[in-house]
Amino acid sequence: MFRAQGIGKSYPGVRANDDVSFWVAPGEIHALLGENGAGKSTLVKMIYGLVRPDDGQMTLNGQPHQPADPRAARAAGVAMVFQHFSLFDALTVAENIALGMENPPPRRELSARIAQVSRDFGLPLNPARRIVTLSAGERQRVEIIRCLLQNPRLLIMDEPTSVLTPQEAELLFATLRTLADRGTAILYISHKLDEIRTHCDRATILRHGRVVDSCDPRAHSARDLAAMMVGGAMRPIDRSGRRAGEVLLQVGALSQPAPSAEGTALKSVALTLRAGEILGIGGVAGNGQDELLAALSGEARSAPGTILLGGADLSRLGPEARRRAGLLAAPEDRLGHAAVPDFSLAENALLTAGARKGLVRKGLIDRPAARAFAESVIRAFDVRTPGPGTAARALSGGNLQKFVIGREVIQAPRVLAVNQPTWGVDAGAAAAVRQSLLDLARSGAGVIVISQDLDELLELSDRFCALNEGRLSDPVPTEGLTLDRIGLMLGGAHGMEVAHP
Amino acid sequence: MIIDPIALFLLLLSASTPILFAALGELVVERAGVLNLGVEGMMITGALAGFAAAYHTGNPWLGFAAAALAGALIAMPFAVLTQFLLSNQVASGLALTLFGLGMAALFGKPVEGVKAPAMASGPLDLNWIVWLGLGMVPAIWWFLNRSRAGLILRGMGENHDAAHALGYDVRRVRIAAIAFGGAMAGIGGAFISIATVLQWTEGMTAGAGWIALAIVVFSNWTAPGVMAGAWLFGGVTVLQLRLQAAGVRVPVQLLSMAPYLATILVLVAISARQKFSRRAGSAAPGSLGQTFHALR
Amino acid sequence: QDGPLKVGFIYVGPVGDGGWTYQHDQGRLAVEEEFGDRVETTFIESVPEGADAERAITQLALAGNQLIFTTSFGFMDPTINVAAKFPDVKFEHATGYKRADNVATYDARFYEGRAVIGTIAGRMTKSNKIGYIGSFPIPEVIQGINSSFIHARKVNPDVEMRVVWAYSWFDPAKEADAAAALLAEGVDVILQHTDSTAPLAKAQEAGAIGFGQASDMAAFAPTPRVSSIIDNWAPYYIKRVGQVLDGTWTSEATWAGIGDGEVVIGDITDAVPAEVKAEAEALRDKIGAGEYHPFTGPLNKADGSVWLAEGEVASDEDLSSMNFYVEGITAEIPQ
Amino acid sequence: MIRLVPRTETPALLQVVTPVLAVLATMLAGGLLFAVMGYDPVAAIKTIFWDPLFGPAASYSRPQLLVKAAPLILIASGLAVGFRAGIWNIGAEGQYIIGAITGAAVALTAYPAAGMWIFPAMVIAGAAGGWAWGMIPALLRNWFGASEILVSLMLVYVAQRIAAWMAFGPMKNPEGFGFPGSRNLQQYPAAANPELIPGTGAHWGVVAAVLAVLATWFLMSRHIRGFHIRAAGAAPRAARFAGVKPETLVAFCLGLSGALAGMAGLFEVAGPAGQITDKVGVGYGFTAIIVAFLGRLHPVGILLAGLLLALTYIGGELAQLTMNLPAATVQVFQGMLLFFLLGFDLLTRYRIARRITA
Ligand SMILES: Nc1ncnc2c1ncn2[C@@H]1O[C@H](COP(=O)(O)OP(=O)(O)OP(=O)(O)O)[C@@H](O)[C@H]1O
Ligand SMILES: Nc1ncnc2c1ncn2[C@@H]1O[C@H](COP(=O)(O)OP(=O)(O)OP(=O)(O)O)[C@@H](O)[C@H]1O
Ligand SMILES: [Mg+2]
Ligand SMILES: [Mg+2]
Repeated sequence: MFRAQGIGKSYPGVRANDDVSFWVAPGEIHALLGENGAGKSTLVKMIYGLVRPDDGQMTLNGQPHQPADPRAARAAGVAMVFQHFSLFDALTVAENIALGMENPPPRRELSARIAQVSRDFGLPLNPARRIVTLSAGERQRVEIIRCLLQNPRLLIMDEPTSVLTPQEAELLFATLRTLADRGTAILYISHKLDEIRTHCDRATILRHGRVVDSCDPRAHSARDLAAMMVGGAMRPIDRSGRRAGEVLLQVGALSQPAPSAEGTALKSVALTLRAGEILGIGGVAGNGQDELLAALSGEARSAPGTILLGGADLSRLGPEARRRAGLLAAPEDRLGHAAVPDFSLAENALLTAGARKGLVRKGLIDRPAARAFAESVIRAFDVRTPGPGTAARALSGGNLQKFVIGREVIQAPRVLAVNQPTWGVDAGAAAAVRQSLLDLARSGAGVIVISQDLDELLELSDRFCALNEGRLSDPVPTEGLTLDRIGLMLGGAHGMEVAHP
Repeated sequence: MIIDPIALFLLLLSASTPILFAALGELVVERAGVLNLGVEGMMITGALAGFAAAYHTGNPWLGFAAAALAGALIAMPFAVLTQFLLSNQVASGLALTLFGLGMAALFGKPVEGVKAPAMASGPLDLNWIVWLGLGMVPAIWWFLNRSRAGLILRGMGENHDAAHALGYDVRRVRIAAIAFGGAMAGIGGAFISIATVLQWTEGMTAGAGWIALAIVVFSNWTAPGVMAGAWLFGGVTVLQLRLQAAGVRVPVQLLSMAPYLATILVLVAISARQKFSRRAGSAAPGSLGQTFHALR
Repeated sequence: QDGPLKVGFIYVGPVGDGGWTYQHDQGRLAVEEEFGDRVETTFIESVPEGADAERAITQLALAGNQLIFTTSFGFMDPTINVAAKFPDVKFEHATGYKRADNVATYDARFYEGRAVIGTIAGRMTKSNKIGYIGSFPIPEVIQGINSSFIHARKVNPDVEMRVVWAYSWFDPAKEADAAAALLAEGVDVILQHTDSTAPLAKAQEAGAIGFGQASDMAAFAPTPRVSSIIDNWAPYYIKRVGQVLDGTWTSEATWAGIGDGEVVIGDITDAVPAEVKAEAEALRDKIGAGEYHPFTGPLNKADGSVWLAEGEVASDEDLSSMNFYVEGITAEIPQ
Repeated sequence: MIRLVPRTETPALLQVVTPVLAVLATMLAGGLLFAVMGYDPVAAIKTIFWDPLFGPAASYSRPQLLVKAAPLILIASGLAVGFRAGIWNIGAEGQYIIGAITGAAVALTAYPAAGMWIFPAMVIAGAAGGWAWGMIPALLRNWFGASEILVSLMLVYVAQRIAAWMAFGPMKNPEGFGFPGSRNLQQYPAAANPELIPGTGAHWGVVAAVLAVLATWFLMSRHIRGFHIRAAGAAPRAARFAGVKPETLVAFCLGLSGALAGMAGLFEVAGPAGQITDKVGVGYGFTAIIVAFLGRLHPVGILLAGLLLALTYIGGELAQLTMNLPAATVQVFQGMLLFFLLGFDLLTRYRIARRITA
């Protein structure tokens, strides 16, 4: 069906793809594996006509495939779901889908076809809703239906499941399987090795832009696959040596109105966190994760008495005062929220470490100290970068994430709250981040991990709560929890019912 | 003393026409994600080119066509700077205003002191261009909200990276939008020279372009909103002059500030409603004013 | 003296404004025409009032200009300041009141011209409503409103005057709106003390009439422009340059009018009936000959108090600080 | 094919070279324009760029450069701080006018008293007036979410009308025979802002401009508040996460730029301009926006950009004077200069690379 031969692509200073050859058969779900920056996205962007290869040839159905732009690729039967959604927030579902089609039918007919395809594949969607009002899962559904409406022969999916509940992911795979059975070839990129092992027929593994291996993922363990990607064995996570101590953080009756039309209201959230403990909070993005983290970090202030750290009321204090008190946080979005993309790492260190590390005195910035602090984070957390003068946006996601987490951990917080600490980060970097959180807890701090990645929560946390539509469930011990049970706590497959009529 | 509201309304229709055109054009530009602060420069260029063409051909319609063309052309340096050379849009727009004002003044010398050919009025004794402007409101609304091209344009303004990822040529659409905005501003300027004053004089747009820019923000980026803003502004201006003319004892000093204060007040009311109801947020295009650069 | 006499001009607007500055530049050109090689003129246009003016005037002085005309009221203090630094250079400031040994002032009695067009307006109006677009409420403009009203009333006792302030000397769109507002009020003659042709264009649309202001605005003849009041600086400029050339220049305050050719009534078109035209021209000639002063008593102020007794003529001091309407105008001057 | 590659760091040399290139390009294109219009291009360029600095009357025009540049630099320094934070105060012209009025009000009230306190009080009043005028858009934005761009712009027109009102009414010089305009403050020693050292052009406004450049440089590069401002402009959410309250920043930036603009207005009205008239606003507030961008929102850049723009103004006047070049030519020329500076700016942000293979 599709074949790539000797594909090469260079960016300044990086050989993103080098002599990549592989093929995908009709009806096959084919995985592309590799670390962050291995060249997966670059490769599929070339197939989709967004990036032009420097060398090599591609063929699709035996025809040479050299799309000048994505529209040419779509005309040739290629469809793609992007790693970062390519949706237009202010537009409706139908408008978004129309934008992804060459000759969309008139609106009414389009709506009818959307309705039909969603029925066929069990992916309910209301065509009139605006994207901003949709959950991440629903958004992805929009992308998928946009592809399906074109009857693609090759469907590319770049990290589609990182935002889905397990049930939603299952649903997605069911859809993909249906498509594959009808003869569509599927190229699938993910960092979740387990789902690749269960659902993919074949895998091509990339390292530093080159194909290093090709295998049947079912025949290998996740650890083997990871080793192939990294080119070496992975160190197992060390959970030992932790003991729950006195209560550090108490959150009670925390209710917050939704910060915007797209936000979620928090409804009487309550939790306690002990020293040395890791509390996992699971849930699908858009159920109040960002709002909860904002309430903890001090970006949003809450009613008096709702947030106590070691008995002191922090509810009305801003982020700086909370940091001084020892409550630190790392939000989900590393570029633009946890870090300023255009600032150097040294400057980004100043963003949160000014007071605790004495980088700012009487309002004056101590630049050498900030640089030194950034350097210490880079060293301690193995951040791969030329130095503290590098702009944050020039780092890969995984490395920036290590920097962001490291920046907080090195400040020796009493409590650290993190949101999605390993989102879109490859196995190696993710392991490093998780280990650092465990180490922090071992040293006597309390840690709150908010994540959609249930494996991660199971691996890290002592107790688990689910956040669903702004409500936090009672905690249950992680020991002995199953994915199914958690899925139900999270409200099942969101939107199995018709998405908001 | 009673002021006939219908007569007042007809007055405001004419009075608001130049800013209506310019603001509708800028609306399309901003919906495509580009902030062009050069409206004043494009208006004055249109005022001159339109006047000169109308004078030399004796045909006001050709004048308006020339104004549209000239407005679009003078916007091209801005388009090149912002779309190819990735320059800051605010500064480029200001440069365009300077450049346009200067060019018009330079090249306007030969047509100083002559008079534009007469133009036949349309229904209700209003200039046909006034009607054209009114017709542009639903047309642009339809284009933006109902047409495929308008959808692409809005998508681009909302999220240029996504539009690019879907294979749309962000630059080309934006350049077309900038040209359209220039053409509309040109027509608005030409309305002043060809239909209102019947002569060319330097600086004759006297700041209308800035008001047009303000009205786009005021409209919350909708065509009917632009019309409402232009009417409000034109209406208050006309009303205060009309009250003076009627001999009503009014604090003239304060009233001359009225159009600006009224614009602020209404804007505050609209913003407050958006802020406190949490329903409809600002409709500012997501990529407005940001530089787009795609690597291939 | 060797070489030509250098004469400089500072303009507040662009030469292409078709109004105030345009007319001053016409005066400059007349000087060149008159004296040919004996003079060399330069100008700087669009000079903002204030600090920039002082610099521009200084630059002219430094460049060797022996006589400098500063042609806007707002150039008054800068002119005085620069003049103090260049005692050998002669300065002429338009419309101001501060003089020095080397600073003369000059102005035109525009109200004389307005008496004439007021007469035409009073005769021509059918609705008995005359509109007046004022720029700013300053003595010069108020003189014009009063003068034209007095003479319109004289020939038509039923006449009413409607005043609209545009708060701008030049804003075509605003002036058009002001004219439209007046027309909607039933006015059929529009007088203006703002510089654009927009009011004439509006008058034309509505079948009303108006008058050229500052320049002749002949493009709008024969109607709506039935006549005009023209600022003609040429005679004065020629006279003063001549005086510098022959060494007889002295600092003085000149306030000339129709008689000196400084205020000119533009051609009265055939849209005006012959007898009205004759009446207007007679008034013009009487004023020009000094036989009649437009502000001659009995005249009351708008509040009913007596301003000028029977036969009394307004003093120049009174006129140059005029801040009231005469009886019959029912509006109030904004303060 | 060429393509643009974003730079992660800009070589210092380029920061200096690109403006020079832009000026050269403007000279070329401008020269072409002059030639087309029938003027000697070399003489015109020399008159605009060289003569104000080194020409026959340079001893006069050089200090004037400072006089012209000072208000631009003073206003632009404040604006740039806000622009860095993404707060678009485009109404500095209005704040300038109000500052001139409130500052002059102190003097006119005190007249004819003498006293050392008068001038400092005027400066404070001018700054306070501009600050207050800037706080209107700030508060409307903070309370109601109203766009500060639109509100500040509309307030310019309101301020202009207030100035006209003052000049024709309450502030009219009682000894002015009914003519508009206030007393001339230059002639009221206690309130005047004279040349400090004769022949330099330097008045208190120049001193304030230099101080403003130093202070904003210090603020933006050494102080945490400046760091927060930059963060808020580059990534608003990250700034909030760092502990910045957007409302505080809006008030700070609009207040600061308003106060500096108001001060500029006061220095101008007490010094070079002398009096309140209906035309106190001569466009410095708008030109300062250009200066801020030309200076790349950096204090030192603003200093140079302000001087460069002042040079083109004064050179333009000279060119009118000596070559009869119309005033509009200078405007076109400034427009071109800005176009070229912006265009060449590309080189500092992107590297131009050839496509590696076809
Ligand atoms: N537009 C670009 N400009 C310069 N370099 C780029 C660009 N896009 C990608 N690269 C480089 O190409 C390499 C491959 O990037 P790519 O995005 O394909 O990785 P990936 O395998 O998709 O990583 P991830 O798992 O994080 O999505 C990276 O090292 C990156 O630095
Ligand atoms: N537009 C770009 N210009 C320069 N470099 C880029 C660009 N886009 C990506 N890169 C480079 O690509 C590398 C990886 O980018 P990418 O966005 O794929 O990160 P990532 O590791 O995949 O993180 P994430 O999964 O969160 O996207 C980075 O090192 C970055 O330098
Ligand atoms: Mg990728
Ligand atoms: Mg990634």
